[in-house]
Amino acid sequence: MTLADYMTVSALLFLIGVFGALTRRNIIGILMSIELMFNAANLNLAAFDRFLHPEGLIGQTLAIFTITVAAAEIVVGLALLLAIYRNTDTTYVEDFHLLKG
Amino acid sequence: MLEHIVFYSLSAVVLLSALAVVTLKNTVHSSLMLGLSLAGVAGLYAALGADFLFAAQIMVYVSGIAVLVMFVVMLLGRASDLHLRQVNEYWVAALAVCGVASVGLLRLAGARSATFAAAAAQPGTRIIGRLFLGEYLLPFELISLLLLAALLGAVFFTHKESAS
Amino acid sequence: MMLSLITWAPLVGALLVLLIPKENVKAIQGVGFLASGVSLLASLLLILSFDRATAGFQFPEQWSWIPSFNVSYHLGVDGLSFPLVLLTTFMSFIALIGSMGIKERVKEYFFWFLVLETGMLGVFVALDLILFYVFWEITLVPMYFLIGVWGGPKKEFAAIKFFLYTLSGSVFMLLAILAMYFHNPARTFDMIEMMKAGATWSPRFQELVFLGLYFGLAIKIPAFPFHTWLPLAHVEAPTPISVILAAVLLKMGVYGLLRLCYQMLPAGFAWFLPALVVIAVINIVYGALCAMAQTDMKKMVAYSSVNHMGYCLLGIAGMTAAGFSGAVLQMINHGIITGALFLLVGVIYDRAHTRDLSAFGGLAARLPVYFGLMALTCFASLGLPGLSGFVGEFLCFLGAFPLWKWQTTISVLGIIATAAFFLRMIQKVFLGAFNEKWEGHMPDMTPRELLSVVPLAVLTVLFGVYPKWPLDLMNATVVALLRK
Amino acid sequence: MIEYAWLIPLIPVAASLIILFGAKEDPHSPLPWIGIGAIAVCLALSAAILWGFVSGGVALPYEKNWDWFSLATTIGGQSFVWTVPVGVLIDPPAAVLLFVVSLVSLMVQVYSISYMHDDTRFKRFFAFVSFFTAAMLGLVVSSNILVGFMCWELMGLTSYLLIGFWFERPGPCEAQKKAFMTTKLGDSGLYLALLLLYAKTGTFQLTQLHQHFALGLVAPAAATVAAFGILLGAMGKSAQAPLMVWLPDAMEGPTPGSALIHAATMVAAGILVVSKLYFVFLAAPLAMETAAWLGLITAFMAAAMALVSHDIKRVLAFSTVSQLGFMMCALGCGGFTAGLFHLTTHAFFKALLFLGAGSVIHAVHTNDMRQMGGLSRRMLLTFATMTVAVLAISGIWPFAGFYSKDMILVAAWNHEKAIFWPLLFTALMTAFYMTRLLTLTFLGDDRDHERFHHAHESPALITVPLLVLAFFSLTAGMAIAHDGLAARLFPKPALTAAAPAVAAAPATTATPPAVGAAPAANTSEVQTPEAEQELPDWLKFGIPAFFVPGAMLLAFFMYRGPKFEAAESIRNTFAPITTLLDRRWYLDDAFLALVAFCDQVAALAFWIDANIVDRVFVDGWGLLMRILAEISNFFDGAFVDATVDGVGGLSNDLGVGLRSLVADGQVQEYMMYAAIAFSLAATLILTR
Repeated sequence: MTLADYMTVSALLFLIGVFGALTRRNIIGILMSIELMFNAANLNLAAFDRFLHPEGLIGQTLAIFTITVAAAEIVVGLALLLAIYRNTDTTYVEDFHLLKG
Repeated sequence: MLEHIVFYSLSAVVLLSALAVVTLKNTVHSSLMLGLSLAGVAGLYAALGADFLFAAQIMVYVSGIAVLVMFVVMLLGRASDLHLRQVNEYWVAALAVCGVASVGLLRLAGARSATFAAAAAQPGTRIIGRLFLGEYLLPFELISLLLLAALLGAVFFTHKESAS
Repeated sequence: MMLSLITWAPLVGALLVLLIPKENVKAIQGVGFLASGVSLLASLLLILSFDRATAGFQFPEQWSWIPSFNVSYHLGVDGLSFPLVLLTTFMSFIALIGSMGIKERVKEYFFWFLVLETGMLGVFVALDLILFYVFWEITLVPMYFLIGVWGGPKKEFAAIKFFLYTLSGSVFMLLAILAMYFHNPARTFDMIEMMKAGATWSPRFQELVFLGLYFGLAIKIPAFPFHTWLPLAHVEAPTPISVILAAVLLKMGVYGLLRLCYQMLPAGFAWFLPALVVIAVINIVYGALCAMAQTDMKKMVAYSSVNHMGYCLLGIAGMTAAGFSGAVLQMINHGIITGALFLLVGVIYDRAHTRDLSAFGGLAARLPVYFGLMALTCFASLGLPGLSGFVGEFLCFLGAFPLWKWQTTISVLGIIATAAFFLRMIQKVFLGAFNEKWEGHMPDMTPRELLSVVPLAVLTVLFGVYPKWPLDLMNATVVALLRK
Repeated sequence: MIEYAWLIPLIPVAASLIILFGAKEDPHSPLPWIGIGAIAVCLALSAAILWGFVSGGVALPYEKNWDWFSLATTIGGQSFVWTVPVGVLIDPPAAVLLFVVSLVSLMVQVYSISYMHDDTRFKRFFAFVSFFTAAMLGLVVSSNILVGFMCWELMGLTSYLLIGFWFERPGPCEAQKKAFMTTKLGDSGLYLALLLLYAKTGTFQLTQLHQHFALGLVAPAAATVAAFGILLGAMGKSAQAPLMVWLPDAMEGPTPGSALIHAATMVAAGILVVSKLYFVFLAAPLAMETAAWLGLITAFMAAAMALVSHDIKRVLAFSTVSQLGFMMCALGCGGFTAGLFHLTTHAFFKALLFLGAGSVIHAVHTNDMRQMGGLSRRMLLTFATMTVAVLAISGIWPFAGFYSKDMILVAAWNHEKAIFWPLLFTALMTAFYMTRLLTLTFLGDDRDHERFHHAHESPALITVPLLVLAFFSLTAGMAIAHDGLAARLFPKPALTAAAPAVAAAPATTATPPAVGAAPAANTSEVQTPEAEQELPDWLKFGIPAFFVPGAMLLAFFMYRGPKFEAAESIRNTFAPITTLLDRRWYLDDAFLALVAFCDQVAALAFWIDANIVDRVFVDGWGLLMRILAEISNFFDGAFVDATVDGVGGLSNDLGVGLRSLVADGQVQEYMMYAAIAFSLAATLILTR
């Protein structure tokens, strides 16, 4: 296997994530899509580690950090979602326009 | 050969389930598919020989995050969701955006088609452990702080509302 | 570092304002005054170290910004820009005092106001064309919101008109700047380099670039026929913003004319001179005539700005040292006087909620302090000797006369028309019998209002009898400008 | 004493500011005495200077300059920094005028304490008067025409304030605006003359200007234009035809203020400036000739109007215009000495006349002479002093006016007989209408018994100034005409006298050419009167002995009353002429028509602005933008579905567009923009 194969998978996974984040109406869907993007990035990191700099395992270490941050992110995101849902009774993103001027 | 079979099947699992995540109408199914996709990524880690990463992925993502998401989906989901569109009207544009971006990304990937693994994979848990407690001690502590903050944040957001 | 401090202090203040909860109006105002005050104090301190005998740029600061395009963060002031920097910091502070009357959405107001101040100061201190252009554009956005949100009944239309019109002008300016960049073999945006290189360019190229720049600048000045956005914007803008608009924003145009057009494109400038003097005369006479026809006080003052900017143009068109110093002095004086006029019109508008000339009458006996200040500023604006308006105006005429005898002679008619509409305004509003409709609604000026107007009035008298102080700042530079 | 001369204009300014900001309005406040004290100090200083010169202890002209401000300037292609001086230049005429102005102002202020006592703006009146005086004194002593012009305009301002002193009434409001605008119209001429003189000489200093002219450095054409500009300024300030419309209306102000305007300050300024810049006129014979004829026409027109007016102050106002015409005519005829001499004597008796008229008005509360009559029995002192003034202005020996008017007539005789005869006729008209005024007011029967019985002599604060002024009206002429003093006090400048001073001056590089000459260079030399012809004996003795008394007697008998058949029949016989004079030669109507015309022009200009300029340059631009917006909207619709809703006007378009860009609130839209940017950036960068 070459690095190109892993990068291709990663790129496709990432784009699927982007597509989902842009199109899912449900906030949970968006959050899930974001997780997909995170995973794409992690996959890249692991692949680079293996193919380019296998000696220090820095890439894997960084991926671990990323996983942790992603975990933190989804926890807070879901908590926020719960809070919003209690207030507005919806999880559909078009119904939120708190930023509207 | 075996390597190829493993890789392509895992990739297929990852990508197809990811597609399912973003296209399925039923959010419960989506979340299940998310778990599958994340597990597939874990498999790819294993194929790359990243043993610790594989373990972390299974523990954090597959058994942690995917399950958490599923909980929330079931907590907030309603029967009416099944009849609503889950994809908004931007999908054409989004597809276009992804298409444009894919040109660049795939080209970038294609440039590496001759890069092979330099050596056989080796177990890395020990090395990663040393890194965490040595060179990367400060980030490691910081990340634990971040987790604590996230924990508190989650409690705060959910608790405040339930109190009122 | 002082120039950076002067320029960025308001922006820091703006960011701090964002951090304050919007209910805490006192703190927001405090931060606003502090930021603007730091800028003012720093600029006043700079007077002490400003070398009046040097013609070049002083207090330079230069760092690389975008090295690939040779764009640098280059600041500096000379006798041309330093008085305008002082004017900006001073008038901004005065306008902030005037802004104490703003009651709604204070936080956003102060934020935009402070951003605006940074933009204006940046225009005067920038010595790099891209930096200059960035600051030039920065002023647009806050102005759009300040007029569009806190303005009068037709505020949205006025804001859009102002924004689009000035923006369209600056697009041409950008094109001209880029043309200069690509025409300069050194590939630099540095203004000092550009001044050296500009003189060597072919006249045809200079003329084209001049037109591009002029289009952007003329809208800002505002020179006939691009002036019609001004009355509308002035009428709809809240009082302190009118003050800033008249006192500083218009000056950016004239400053640009001297700094960019004259210094970088001497041949293009000389080519345009005959047209410029005609535009100046039209501005003077036609602006005064239009002002005569107004019934709205603010609109009248706005047209008088068109008239006064005509004096600046005339002075510049004279191509003499006296004319140039007259133009700069007239900018300063017009800023001070017209700022005071707008503040004073705002005072009466706050009480009566109308600015119609014929709605009043006989206020002189009831509001003696207000009348005194208004009369002083009106007479200063119509060019009464002994008050500052005269000195700048006279120098402009003095400078233009040797080259443009007939045009100057016609312009003198504008002075008479100016006197006519100011006197009519005084008569209709202040003299005659008191309009009983306002019985009890017309208290004399409050301390806050006095605080904002009296410093301007004092400066008006001071510069009128002793113009040495502002003139000394610019003399060396002006002489050097013409020696080139 | 003369080294303190620079204080003379500054003392009243200080007094004025102290009065204005010193205290609240209060008729019993001692503040007015500050003004009086200040002007008394000025009077003492001026008297010392004048006496010093007359007795030979002080050499005039005296000049002293200080640096005022530095100005970057370009002369002949060279740019440099030039320091503009400010200073005093006291030549003999200035010394005399300082004395006259301070004296008249002092008398007016003393008089006002009583006269203005009941006014609600008592304090402000004194502040204005002090400032007014200061401005005039500044013009008199200034060594620099730029400073002179500033004082000149400030005088315009204070006259505006004084005329409109009672601004609650419509009359004063209109009058003050008229005065300011008319004089401003004239000022524009002076303004241009200043610009021209500076462009030609590079200086504002009177002495240096004089040198330039003396050396013939200024082309005659430029001199002529400059002279006409100065003349225009003088026409406005000194109320020469046709800009005299403002002066008769100016009596809407308080009477002491009118006295000041008419006698010592405002109107004298025009004559003064012509005399200060007389060397310009000497280089421009055409302007001289114009001034002479202009003065004659003014004198005649004003005198004619005075013949028919019934308003006591208005008659005096017309007489002022007429006398100013005499002075202008004298200056134009080359009678420099005569013109300034008359300016001096006129200041005394005209101030006296106005103050006396004020005393009368104070007593009978009307301006209409038809309601007066016989007041000599009630107000003997006022009558006596007024009589002195009338005799003086009519030119009866040995009163002041005799000497000065005689000198003017001689000047006219020597210059041009065609000017002399109408001027003589006008002088007789003067005697006639002044006697008419005196007769109608003080002599004959009391026509309005009610007013007559309430009339009484004014208090001492009013009569003492009258007496002082009467004294000077009686003696000033004699004193000045005595022993050739007039020629010493008012020496005619020449275009050759100062030439050697310039030749000796070192030409420094840092100053304009020929600037930097010795500051005390003579502007003029004491000259013996040129070999001028005297009037023929029959005129020389006939005028004062027969013609003038004849005109006066005629007036006395026509208006002695109780019936005025003769006067009425003349009025009716020449009805069209009477109407013409009553309507003041239709000059006011012409003025109003001019104002209306300007308003029309202004309205037209604004119409053009709103309907043509705005349409073409703003809306046209907007249309272009809108077309562009439509095009971009088309593309927007194809790719991004919901940005611009291309319906409605331009502003709508852009407003909606902007809002949906910046403030829609839809998080996925923001993400979309980010993603577009990302994808484009990624593709562009990665595929390069």
